[in-house]
Amino acid sequence: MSDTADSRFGIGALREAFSLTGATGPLIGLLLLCAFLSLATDSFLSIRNFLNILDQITVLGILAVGMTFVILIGGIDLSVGSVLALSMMVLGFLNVEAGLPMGLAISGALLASGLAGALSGVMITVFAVPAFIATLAMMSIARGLASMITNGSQIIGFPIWFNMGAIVRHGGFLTMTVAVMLAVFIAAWLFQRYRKEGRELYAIGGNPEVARLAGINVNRMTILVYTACAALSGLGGVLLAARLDAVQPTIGIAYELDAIAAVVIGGTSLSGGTGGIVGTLIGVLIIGVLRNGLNLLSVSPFLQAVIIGLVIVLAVAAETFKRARR
Amino acid sequence: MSDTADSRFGIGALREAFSLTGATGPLIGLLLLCAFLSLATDSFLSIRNFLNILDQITVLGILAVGMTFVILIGGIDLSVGSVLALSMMVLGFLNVEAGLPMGLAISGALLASGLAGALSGVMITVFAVPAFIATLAMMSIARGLASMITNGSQIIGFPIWFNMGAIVRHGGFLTMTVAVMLAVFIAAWLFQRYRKEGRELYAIGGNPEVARLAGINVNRMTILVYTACAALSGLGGVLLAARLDAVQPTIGIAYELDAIAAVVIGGTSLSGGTGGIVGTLIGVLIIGVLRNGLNLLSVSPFLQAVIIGLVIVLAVAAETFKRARR
Amino acid sequence: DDHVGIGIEKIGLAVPNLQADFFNQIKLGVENYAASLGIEVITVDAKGDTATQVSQVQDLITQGIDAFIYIPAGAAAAAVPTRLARQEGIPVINVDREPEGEPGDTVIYGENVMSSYEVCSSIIERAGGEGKMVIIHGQKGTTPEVQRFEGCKMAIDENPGVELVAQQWTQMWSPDEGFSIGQNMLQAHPDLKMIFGQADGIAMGAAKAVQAAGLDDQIVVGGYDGDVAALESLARCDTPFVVTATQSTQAMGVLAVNSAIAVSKGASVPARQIPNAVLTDCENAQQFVEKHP
Amino acid sequence: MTKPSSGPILTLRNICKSYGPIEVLHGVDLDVHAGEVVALLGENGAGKSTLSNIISGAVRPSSGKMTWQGAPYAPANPKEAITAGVGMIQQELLLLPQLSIAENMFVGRYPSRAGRVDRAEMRRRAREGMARLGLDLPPGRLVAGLSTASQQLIEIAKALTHDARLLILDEPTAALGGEETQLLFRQIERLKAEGVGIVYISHRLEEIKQIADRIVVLRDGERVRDFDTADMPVRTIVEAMVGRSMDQLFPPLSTPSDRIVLEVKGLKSRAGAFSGVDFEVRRGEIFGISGLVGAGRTELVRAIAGADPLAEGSVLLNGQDVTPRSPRDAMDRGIVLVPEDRKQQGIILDHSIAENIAYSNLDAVARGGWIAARKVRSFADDSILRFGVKGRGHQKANEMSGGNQQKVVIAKWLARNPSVVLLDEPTRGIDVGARSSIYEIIHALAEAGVAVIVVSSDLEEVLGVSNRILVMAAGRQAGILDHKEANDVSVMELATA
Ligand SMILES: Nc1ncnc2c1ncn2[C@@H]1O[C@H](COP(=O)(O)OP(=O)(O)OP(=O)(O)O)[C@@H](O)[C@H]1O
Ligand SMILES: Nc1ncnc2c1ncn2[C@@H]1O[C@H](COP(=O)(O)OP(=O)(O)OP(=O)(O)O)[C@@H](O)[C@H]1O
Ligand SMILES: [Mg+2]
Ligand SMILES: [Mg+2]
Repeated sequence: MSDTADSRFGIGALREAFSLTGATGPLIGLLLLCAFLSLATDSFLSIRNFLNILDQITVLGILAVGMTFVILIGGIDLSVGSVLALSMMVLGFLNVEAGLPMGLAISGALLASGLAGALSGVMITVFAVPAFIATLAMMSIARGLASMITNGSQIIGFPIWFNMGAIVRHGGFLTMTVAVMLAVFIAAWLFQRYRKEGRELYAIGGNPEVARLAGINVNRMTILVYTACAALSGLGGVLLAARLDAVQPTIGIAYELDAIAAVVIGGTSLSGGTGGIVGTLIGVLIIGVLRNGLNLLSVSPFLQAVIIGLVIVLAVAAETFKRARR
Repeated sequence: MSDTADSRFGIGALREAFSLTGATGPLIGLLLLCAFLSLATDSFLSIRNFLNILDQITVLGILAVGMTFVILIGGIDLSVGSVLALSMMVLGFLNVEAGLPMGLAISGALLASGLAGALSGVMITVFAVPAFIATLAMMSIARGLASMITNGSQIIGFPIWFNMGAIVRHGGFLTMTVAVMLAVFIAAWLFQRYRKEGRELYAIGGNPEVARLAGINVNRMTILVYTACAALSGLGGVLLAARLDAVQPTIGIAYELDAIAAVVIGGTSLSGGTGGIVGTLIGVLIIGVLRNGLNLLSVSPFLQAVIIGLVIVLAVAAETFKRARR
Repeated sequence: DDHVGIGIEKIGLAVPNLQADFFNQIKLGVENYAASLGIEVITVDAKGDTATQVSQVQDLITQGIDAFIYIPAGAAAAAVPTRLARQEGIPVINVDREPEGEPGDTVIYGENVMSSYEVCSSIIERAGGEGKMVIIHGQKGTTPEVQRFEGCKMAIDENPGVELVAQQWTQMWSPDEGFSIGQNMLQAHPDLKMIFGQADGIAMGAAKAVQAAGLDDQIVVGGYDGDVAALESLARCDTPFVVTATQSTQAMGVLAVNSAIAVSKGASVPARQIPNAVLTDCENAQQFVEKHP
Repeated sequence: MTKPSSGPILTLRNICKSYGPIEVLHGVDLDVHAGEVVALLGENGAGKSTLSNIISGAVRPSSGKMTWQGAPYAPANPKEAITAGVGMIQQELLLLPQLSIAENMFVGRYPSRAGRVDRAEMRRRAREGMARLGLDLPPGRLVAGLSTASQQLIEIAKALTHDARLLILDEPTAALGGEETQLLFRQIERLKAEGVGIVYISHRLEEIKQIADRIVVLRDGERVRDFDTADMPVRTIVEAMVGRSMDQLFPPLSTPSDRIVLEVKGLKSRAGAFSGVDFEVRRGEIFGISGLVGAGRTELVRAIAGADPLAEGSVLLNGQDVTPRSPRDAMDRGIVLVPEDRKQQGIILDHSIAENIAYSNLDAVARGGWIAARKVRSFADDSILRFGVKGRGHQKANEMSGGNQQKVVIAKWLARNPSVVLLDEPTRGIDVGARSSIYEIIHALAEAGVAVIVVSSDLEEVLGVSNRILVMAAGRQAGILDHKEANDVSVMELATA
């Protein structure tokens, strides 16, 4: 994020180009984790397992991108899991029950989720409700609405090609869903790094009053960020629907915690103004690899919970220490 | 919370004594809610239902007291629900499986939960991990540990008198568990209002650096507050065990969100430094009455989710508006 | 003990939520029986989330399992795990539920409708064949929730003297929800005589609410599942919670392992295997506490 | 100027302090005796605040020894220093806006009786403390919403109630007007008489003469000169501080053209801070705004720059109505504001200098909405050079001294090449050297045809730089004085009218 003096060449340049500041610690952690798992299991180090991990982080990755922007401006969004469920149910309803073509149904799902985000944004800016509370309320509201669409039951019966998008690996490599996630990451990275609006997010997160006096329309940007985050959750929902070939209103519970953890592990500060997308990618990979690795190691589910907690705290504490030492 | 100029007499004095600043809006909301439910249902307005509501808010109330202190110093604790489960499982293990007397078992449960809080506090102060992340990790760790004690199954077989403490209404009125909750509220209120340490929490929440320069040991206080919050969660667990006469490791999921919502509805600001216990009591009552009323009205669970979300946001937005108008 | 003939070495077991005793019992059934045969079991717990489960199944297959016991998580039973396993030629044994349109080689499930009919008939009979009744449901929209209501409704319809005065749904089938909802229902209907909780946790929570209201003699509570703690409670015969339907969970585990072995050998297994739930009360609870079916 | 007979109460020997690889204090010695005022002077970033923070336990030295009343002294935290009897007022305002005045004054040492906080006593002592500084506010009032000056006075009152044996005042008068300053000095005299040792830091050299007994000058973290009496020509002191001789503090006045650039008509604030303001500023003119603390000057310039809403009135630029509705509006018309409160409104402390400068110039460093990294860098390098900021583009703002931060704030706005510049307290907390370079900047702006408005509580400054001076009193326009008719007396007459 910073324009370091030594940044034209070498690691400085890399670090600068990929906004790695604050994420080198996690990156090292990720590499260590991968090295350990490669030695400890037969099955970790293989193309197929790598592709599996990509599959498995698709939804988390997309949620985390939206969450990165929200946290960058100093906010938080607890509603992403519920909004994802809402988007899925709208998709299922429009496509399967109402018989609309998939294109229209997807637009409807994204619209519904974007609207939920816009409402959160309005509560936060116009009504000065703290983001934590506004999105907590939206979490409850969106979940309720999602459940009301079918009175709690699931919807199945999507067209065959829809599920194939999540299964067929084009060129033996990329599924459609993973491709979408990668595209989202690249677009978000370009936006955050090279767009004027991307830099504005940093200013808002740094100090909203300074940003306002610098001519940035803080309220508008805030509403847009929450809308984008919710629409991305909606997109995550569409991809998840493709992957599961079914939709249900209870999906996505506690996803917000995973997304927030990924963002923070990736070096974005919860107080806003520092961090970025590349760090988030690393955070998402750490969570994804950890889950995958613990399964491959056949660690009992209860012990997994303990280990994941410890890794989260270690990842964040390590970065703090690195900074303190400098 | 404030020493208002007009505070010696009349409403000012009341408001000051009960630290109602920031909570008059929610208080009016609570009264309106009660009035509405009294008209809309036959069963709401009765001593017995009132006692039921007290029963039902016992655990939430105790969690919310600890959460109030945490939020007052500008922190947050996501682990209360898991720590409550950990405390319950330790209690069950010590009393039923290991055959220790109940007094010892309760001490053990409180010790285990307090320790979890102290660990969160150390992570937050010494290792500079953001409270959100430290307690998120503790949420996962405590849940994992709670499940590991019995490998996921529940424990029953407490002594008869234990359950009676939650059932017998002494003088036709107070169960032991409700009495404990009321005692906790009164003690917390006295502490927050009259003890030097209580006032120090406000300073820490207002600006930790100012507090440090004023000679307050911010780190020690922070660790103590998280320890107290966790120990209160543990106490909540003991009361819940008495009430259900059984313990299981899945209990308490998402309780932290209820507790946080109650505290914020009660006028305590998430950025720390303002609010207090009396507001929290009102917040807890709003949630308790709302849940009770929606059940008495036989509202479907999905619609309940939507309504609860709306009420949370309205309660907080109303207070903001009141303040803006002044 | 000649294991050469078994043909499988590693079984993958995907459970929705180990925190539910029901699934935990199945897990124990599978693990204990498989251990006695020298088969390794790898268990993954989806914590109730379908998407997590799909990821976990991918990881199971990566580990080279020879058979896959699949208990779908969430309201949507995902078809993808079955497809993934099929691609690798791994036998799929469904337990509890099967994904629509993508059945496994066999499905083993506890019967819901008739058993809940029996539970409700039993509490109606104990209440004298008439009076006010409430139902505290599980998570709305899930298969057991729907079917257990269906069965209980049959019993209610057979008894014109029984009036279903209220219903409410829990989010997590949990005892604390059972307690609060039960308490509120008692408040609204003090002359209640029967409560059906769709799972033992809910029923035991509701029974505590009955005790708290001092209505032990007036109300009977029925549950479902036969959780260990519920059986222990029934065996003591001292609470309003008087009857449940004990599912043969351990037997289901054994059946699942045997089916896996059979399928991998190419033997034929029935498409559906439905061990009955056993109506359990004060009298026969003790025997199930000692040895869970 | 009586010399105390006994030994020093505080001694510092060879104090060093490093932040990472950078050493900012290189072996400083200092003695303070009971009942004397030692003035600690130096340029921005010389290390005055760092040294004070070491004495008050807020910062720990890297090496060196201290003694306090004869015994070794090494406070691990502020509490230990306070307990020992060392009090300090920080340079930056450190109050808790959500708490009452009384609680702010007694935070960390609440008077208590029988284990409970004694509120009545606390209020009584708060009122007493404020009265000493001529402040009459209800002790129960929240600090939020008080003017900067009142907050500064409360900080001082807080320190005075500490009963410290040594008091460090780090730029206590930066936000004060003349009258409040005199009240403060009276209190300092009283403390001296009681035998309290005082370390006094200020960039207002006139004050030093009045209050200090001795002067110690720091430069780049080293003690470079001592004066045993404060009765030295300002010129000599300045030379010691900046290491070269300086001529005139104020540049000559510019000569404005006749063309009116900015005109305001009947301005009235929505919050009620001012009303009925009419004036015009010409091309190349420096227009000063003076008045007592709380007169509404800050509100006025904020409103002109679109930062606060107006109830009535219009702002005209080159004869065209441009009444702004947002800061963006004003910026687009070429009106920029350098705000009063650097930390809250001017700069993002966590971000680099380059980024801070870029934030108010995003349209200039971007093409078609895409940021050009090279532009960001060159913008920063230009500004650092042009305004003599001590720092590099990638450095974070919070690693710089207050004065250099202020230069960054000015730089970030002037990089837009505005046609109207509003500066609110532009030299608050800035050393003489930097101050004169800021005056040079202002002068150069005027020469280049920009209309400049300068709000300042420093009367000498307003008189020194302005072609004309608007005096405000209690939210009203009391009058406009021409350079020739403006002096201490005429301005104060209007201000108190
Ligand atoms: N936290 C910090 N990290 C790194 N450098 C710092 C830090 N705090 C201060 N410095 C550096 O230490 C030096 C001395 O700063 P200090 O604040 O003591 O100056 P000062 O004399 O008080 O200046 P001013 O008159 O502007 O207040 C400066 O160069 C500053 O950049
Ligand atoms: N945020 C605020 N809330 C309420 N009142 C305020 C606020 N800011 C300023 N005021 C009040 O508005 C009046 C004008 O304040 P302003 O800051 O404009 O004065 P000023 O002349 O610039 O003085 P100075 O900047 O020296 O404090 C004062 O009475 C002040 O107390
Ligand atoms: Mg300083
Ligand atoms: Mg001002």
